[in-house]
Amino acid sequence: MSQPLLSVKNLSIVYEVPNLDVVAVSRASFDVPRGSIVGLVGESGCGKTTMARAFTRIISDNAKITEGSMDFDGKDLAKISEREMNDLRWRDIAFVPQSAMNSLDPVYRVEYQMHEVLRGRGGMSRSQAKARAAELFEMVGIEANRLRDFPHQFSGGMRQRVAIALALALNPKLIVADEPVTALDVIVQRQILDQMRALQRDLGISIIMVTHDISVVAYICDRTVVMYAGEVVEDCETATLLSKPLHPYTMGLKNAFPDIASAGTGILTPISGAPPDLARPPAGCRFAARCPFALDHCRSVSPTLMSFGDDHSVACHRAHEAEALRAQAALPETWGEIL
Amino acid sequence: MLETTVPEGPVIRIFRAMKLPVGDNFAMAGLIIYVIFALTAIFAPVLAPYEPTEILYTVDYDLASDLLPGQEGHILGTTSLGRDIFSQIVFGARAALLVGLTAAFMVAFIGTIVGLISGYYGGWVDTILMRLADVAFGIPFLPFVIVISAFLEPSIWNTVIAMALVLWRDTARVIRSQVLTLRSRGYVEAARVSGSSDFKIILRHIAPNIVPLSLLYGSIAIGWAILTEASISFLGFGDPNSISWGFMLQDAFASQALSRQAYHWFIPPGLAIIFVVSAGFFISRGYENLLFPKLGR
Amino acid sequence: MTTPLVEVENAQLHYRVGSAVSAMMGLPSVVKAVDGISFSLNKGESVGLLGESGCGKTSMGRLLVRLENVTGGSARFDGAEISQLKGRALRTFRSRSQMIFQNPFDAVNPRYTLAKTMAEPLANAGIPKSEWRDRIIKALELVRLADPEQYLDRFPHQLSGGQLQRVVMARALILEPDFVVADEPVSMLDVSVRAGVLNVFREVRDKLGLTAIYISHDLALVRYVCERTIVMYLGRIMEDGPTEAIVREPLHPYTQALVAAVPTPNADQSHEPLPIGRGAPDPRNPPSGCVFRDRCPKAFDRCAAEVPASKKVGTRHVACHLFDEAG
Amino acid sequence: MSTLKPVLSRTFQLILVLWAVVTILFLMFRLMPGNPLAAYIDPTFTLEQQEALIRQFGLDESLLRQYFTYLGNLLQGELGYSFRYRTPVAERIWLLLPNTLILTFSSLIVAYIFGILAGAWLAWRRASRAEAFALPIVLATRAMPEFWLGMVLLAIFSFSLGIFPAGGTRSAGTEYESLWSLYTSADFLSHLALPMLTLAIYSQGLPLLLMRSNMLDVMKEDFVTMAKVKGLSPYTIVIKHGARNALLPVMTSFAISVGYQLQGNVVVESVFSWPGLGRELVSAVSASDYPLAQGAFLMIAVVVILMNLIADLLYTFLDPRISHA
Repeated sequence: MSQPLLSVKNLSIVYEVPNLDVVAVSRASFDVPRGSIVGLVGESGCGKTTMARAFTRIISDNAKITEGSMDFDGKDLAKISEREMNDLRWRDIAFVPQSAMNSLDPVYRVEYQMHEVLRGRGGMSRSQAKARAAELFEMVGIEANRLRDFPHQFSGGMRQRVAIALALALNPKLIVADEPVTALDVIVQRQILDQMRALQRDLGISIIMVTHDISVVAYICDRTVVMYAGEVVEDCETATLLSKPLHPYTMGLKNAFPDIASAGTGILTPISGAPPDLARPPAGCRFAARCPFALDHCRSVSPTLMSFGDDHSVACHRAHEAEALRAQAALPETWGEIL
Repeated sequence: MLETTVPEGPVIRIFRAMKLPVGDNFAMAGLIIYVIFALTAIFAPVLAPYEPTEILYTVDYDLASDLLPGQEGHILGTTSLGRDIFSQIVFGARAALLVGLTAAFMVAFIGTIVGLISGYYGGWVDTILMRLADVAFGIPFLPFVIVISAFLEPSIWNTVIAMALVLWRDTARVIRSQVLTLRSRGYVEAARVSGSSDFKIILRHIAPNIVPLSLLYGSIAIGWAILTEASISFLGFGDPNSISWGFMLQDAFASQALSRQAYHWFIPPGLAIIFVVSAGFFISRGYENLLFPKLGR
Repeated sequence: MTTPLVEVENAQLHYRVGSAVSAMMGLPSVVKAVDGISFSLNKGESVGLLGESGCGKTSMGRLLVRLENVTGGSARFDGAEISQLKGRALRTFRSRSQMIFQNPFDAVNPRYTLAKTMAEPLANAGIPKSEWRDRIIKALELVRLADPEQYLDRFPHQLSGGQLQRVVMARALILEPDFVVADEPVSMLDVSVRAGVLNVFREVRDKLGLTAIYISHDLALVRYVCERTIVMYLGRIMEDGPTEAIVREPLHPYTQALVAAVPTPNADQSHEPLPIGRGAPDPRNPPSGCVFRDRCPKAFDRCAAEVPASKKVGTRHVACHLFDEAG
Repeated sequence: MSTLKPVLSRTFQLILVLWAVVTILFLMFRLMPGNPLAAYIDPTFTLEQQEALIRQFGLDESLLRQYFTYLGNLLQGELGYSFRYRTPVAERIWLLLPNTLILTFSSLIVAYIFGILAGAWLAWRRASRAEAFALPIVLATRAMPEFWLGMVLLAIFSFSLGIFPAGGTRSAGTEYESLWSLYTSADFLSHLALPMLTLAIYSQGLPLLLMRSNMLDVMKEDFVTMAKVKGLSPYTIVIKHGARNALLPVMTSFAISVGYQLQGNVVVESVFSWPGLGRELVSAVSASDYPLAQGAFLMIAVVVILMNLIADLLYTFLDPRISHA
């Protein structure tokens, strides 16, 4: 098997708030294989966005990478100099933000912002940049004459396409997309996902797709990394994750999600409780307080992410019983009050 | 939200309840200056060694004119007519306090009411009030105050009213836009849906969010009013019966204090004005930090 | 049959945008948020208002709780025109018709304790103060907040989104209304707590026999909550009928695209291109005739010329020229 | 035609405001207590002479008639005759307006160039010692009475050091063939220096504080973060994105400042005996020369209103979000 494009090992990121440290990402590990789309899924505050930002090393002033490595094509993104990092930015690692509206400078035409990257970072001549910008717009399905427009003149979906075109500008190896379709309506969302999938296949790039929506992951991602309270709890191929999840949190998420393809509406089951305060994380497994299968052991000893079966990692003390737990998890009464 | 818990006295607690910007260095400096200023104004007769308009004589029965600071026990010296400059400064605080507070109150009051009504009710009421504000923005402020002060009897009150007639516009516009955002907040709409009357909604949900903003504009208006009164007095349209810092400067200017190098005469009133007006600015900055913390100004 | 509780007939909500001068110059200056909508709701019925952002679903909901007034047509509650209610009748209406808001953190005053928030409708309805505490606790129990007493003196920021949304729901239900408009009540919540709020909504609706409108952009959620769905696009109704039928066999080309686009949490889902053109609806400048025609793969001449009328097709109503012959 | 629309609707508004201000002005001067001619009617005048004077100024007609006469005259650019100079008011005002405009614009241009640069620099040096030192000083300059600053500068640079002249626009006895040769002469510029400096020091605070706070806001925008993620150079990030966006509101504030400055000029012109509109207004009011005071007031108001309009339009045109809607 070939080397993964990005290999994250034991990555921790800490926000330093006066008197207190909030560990937003805690010893996270996962790989991004070449030419694949990896979903990074979890609820708000689980650390997925912080981690995604860390791959560009543009994180907030009070955040620090405290340990671990991010091996990208032979270079550790956590260790290389700022100069080396800046060389990689956009040329090798590009970013698609959630809101393209706020991420494009409102006072410049899109063409200018395209050229800024193509010429400023790609070293192209004016005419080369012009041709490339038109080509990029064509790739994402926008007419080239709209390059002369200002960002606010595009609709939400179109702006997101512009952001994707910008990300593709310098032929990066990796695109980190932070909730790129969350703000869009389902129809546009689907069209953009289709486009991303097609481009990723044609160009052979890798994409990290940060999202809270398992159905987006199910639709587009080859692999999925599930995060909970700053930790990676499960990592495997998406199909496996959806059919044979090993972690109770993943099982619960699926139960809570309405599925329009199912025969009836059935009953949706919530996961009771709320994620822990990351400034004071509990001892043991962070999901234990909400987990119907938690044992005493789970509340005192923190499970580590372990390989389980082929290419499937999970951080759960009861992963070996997963099959039995899955059967129980399918029953709403397992999760206690459903109201 | 993490707040360090420092034991607080009752005064600090009251300040916090009023959303006064305690804890901000700028604002605290401003508040302290205001306290000194208010005490000076209140206790002026006690603090001032002489009557401000009294013509003084030296021990040798000469006119005590143009004395330098320290001479004959005059802290800041005397004017060319033999009046004690320090006493005038102390009494000037009274005029400034009076003008500043009344004008600021009127400006904040009118502006807040207009802004509230305009923003909450919208429609033609809003259109009329905002066109009025446009007109107020088209009136040159200082010339207007000059003309009013000169034509009506020159008095502090006429100056204050003239200022309030124009300056409400800024407050009204800001309050209006704030009310517009508040009006579309979910909890205000929830109150409407649950049947609360407009009066109740304004009183309970909107006004509490507006008051700090009114105070902010009030504290800016204090400075404006004091500066304007100084200009009016300097130009000779001021209240002849009150000693204000602007009047002192006019007196100095007209008495050739500049060519006679009488710095001790015209520097102190100017510093007094700067001191008090910038205190208002300091407080308003503190307020801004408190009201709009994200901006990090 | 009894008269419906809510009747909407050709309702319009047009906003004026831009100045009088731009209107004089013939520039588009009116947004038709709701443009000729008709439907009625029987007592105890719940219907989902489904559509993309800007389709007018929220405006429609706001008309029914009188946060807006119709600019044309009519919207009636229990036989009375909502925009004409005054005095006593209005006060009664306010206690019978309620709204659950989208963002729970915005829907309660951050300066108020939850008890104070909950007391507001009670005070407006003239309920004696001595009963407040009991009624508040009863309402909080209704939405299944465990141990409700502990919440009374708390402030909104001390609660999680899911808890707070239950409080918002409890406030809407405290006067035991007949009719509730829920505006995307779970869209701001995390997936793991959504189900709980939805289940509570279903439970109280059945328990109190509520007539309800559930506004959402998510067909899967609407399906979970409502048996009937109204699909809106640019201020008009495209399709109206039983949810299950719409999910299984959408008739209107727009509904077909919408149903095909809904993502599911399954690995084996269709990756077929959607049967819809690219582009976005522009509420300021909708196309002539059928508002959907510029994105419709099946549009033909008549679609540009005529606004399609609503036609009954089996259990459903569809506004599309493809069904002209059928009726 | 999207560019024509805001111009038309704003111009319409401007005309309304102008009409309202003109009306207020009329009422202000007509409804004031006392006979407007009191100062000019000598006790030795006979009754006929007094009445002739009253008729000459149209004061015997009804208020409404006077109002329409006044409006009609204004439309023809007719501002009446000065009581004092017995010359047309318009003539006097056109003579003084250039002096006021030169003073206003020169001081504001200096203030804005300094304020924008210093503001951007202070934003760059956020939370530094330089900031802690500079901010209170800037706030204090905003708290200064302009005329007092003028007095201090006058005392130091004119009376103590003798570097600059004490007032007026030219030295006694100097004559110039044209206004142009006057305005470009070294003598005029040395007269201009102190009042200009006074107003510039007072005015720089606004652009400085505005630029600084805008820069701080813009630097937190997503597109600036994205510029970093794109690996763009610090120059591109700070200048092309940060400063360019921060500059927008500062530019529109320039027009508004012209209006404000014109009002402030009233006092500073008096300190430096600068023969401009403001000083004329003060002396006309003191001498009860109503037509002249009214004319000067009106001229200042027209510039203020015009500048408010220009500020609006600048905002509309400079911000592509509005100009390319």
